[in-house]
Amino acid sequence: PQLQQFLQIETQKQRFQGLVHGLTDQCWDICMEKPSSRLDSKTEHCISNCVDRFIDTSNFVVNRLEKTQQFASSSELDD
Amino acid sequence: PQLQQFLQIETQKQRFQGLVHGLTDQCWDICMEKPSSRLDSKTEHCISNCVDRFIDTSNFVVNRLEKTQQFASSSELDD
Amino acid sequence: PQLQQFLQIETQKQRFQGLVHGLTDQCWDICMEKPSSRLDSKTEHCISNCVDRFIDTSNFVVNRLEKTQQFASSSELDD
Amino acid sequence: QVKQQIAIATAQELLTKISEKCFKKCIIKPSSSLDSSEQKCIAMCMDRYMDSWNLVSKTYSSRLQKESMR
Amino acid sequence: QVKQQIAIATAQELLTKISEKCFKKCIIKPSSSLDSSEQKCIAMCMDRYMDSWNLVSKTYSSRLQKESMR
Amino acid sequence: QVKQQIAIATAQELLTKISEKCFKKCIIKPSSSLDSSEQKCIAMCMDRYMDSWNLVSKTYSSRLQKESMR
Repeated sequence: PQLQQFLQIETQKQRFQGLVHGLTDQCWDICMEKPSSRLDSKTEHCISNCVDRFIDTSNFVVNRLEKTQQFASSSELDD
Repeated sequence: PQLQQFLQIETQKQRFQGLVHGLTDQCWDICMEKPSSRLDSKTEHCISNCVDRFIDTSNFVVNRLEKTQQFASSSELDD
Repeated sequence: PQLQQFLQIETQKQRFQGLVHGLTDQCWDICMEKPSSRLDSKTEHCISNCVDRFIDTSNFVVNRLEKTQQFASSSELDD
Repeated sequence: QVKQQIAIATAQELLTKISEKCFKKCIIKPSSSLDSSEQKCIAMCMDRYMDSWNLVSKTYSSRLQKESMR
Repeated sequence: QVKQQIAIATAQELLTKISEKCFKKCIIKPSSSLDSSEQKCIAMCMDRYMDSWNLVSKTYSSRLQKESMR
Repeated sequence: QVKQQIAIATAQELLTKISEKCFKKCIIKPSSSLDSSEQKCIAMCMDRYMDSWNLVSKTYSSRLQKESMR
């Protein structure tokens, strides 16, 4: 059970880092203009807002899917 | 053999859905301007044409490769 | 050991071709305007420069990371 | 079980795509909260993305059928 | 067999890339059929993509050789 | 070992992303060598990309913590 737990935690870490890579990629394109000698506060705000709004968007989408149950009907397609 | 057949069908389904995801992604970028309260007929036509023309393009490319056999010469590079 | 060596070489080839696919994708977008009846010398130069500068960029990034050891500090985040 | 795994994989892929595409369409400049016009945009964007997915799926499968009959 | 699998994987990847890139370059507004000017564009695009693939492959391998000699 | 493999995977992914993003930002027209202004741009770009990665990681994990407390 220790090994299992260890692997589970490592898998979560890996998933976390995958999401960090994806979010950095996306928010970099939205927020970074010309790279300068330090991360200015405008870019810094933009990046942290970008991360938070992206999570808001994902949560909003998941909640709305659950509510309208369009989800169920759209996955019925598989049959 | 039943299990094998079952797995084969499921693999095909998965491949099909992978292509549907890819085509939706691509045709969305080409056809969707501002999302509105319903899928208007202009966008609808654009999307179904986009799918059909993409398949035409793939078929055209495959047929032409087979005809000119440039394929053979280009894959000789691997050696 | 022969099988192992064979597999190793094939894995390297696969990695090489993966990189060729990625570089062609990227340099095509940078260098190719309207496809014409042959690869003109301007596009040809652009593509080979693009490949060489991309490798320069990767090498520069790796060397600088090793020098400044920011690498070590950034990978400490995993813990 | 394989069936279910594929259904889950499809749903997850769809969710990820919707979040990505609708974030791009609806949030031009990320601000300190998701305002109501952005939420409205995401809701419509999401419905249209699912419409598009269904349309692509329908168009593609009818094309496959036509080609297999030749 | 491994060799063949890699050759097939390379060919498939190349086909997918060519379809994607040439669809983007040649079909600006998808209409009800692939007209002759679009077909001509795809044919040229496809040849140029293969030229580019070969050139990238050549440039990259000569660079690798140069670096291994240092 | 698993830990190390993930650390290596993260580092490699970061390296690949930095090369891609900074090549795009700093090399507008690839010429016959990497000139000093391009090198300076890559150096800054690389530092800012790592700053951004760290900021995203921090923002995301504090958000996850907030949500798990609800």
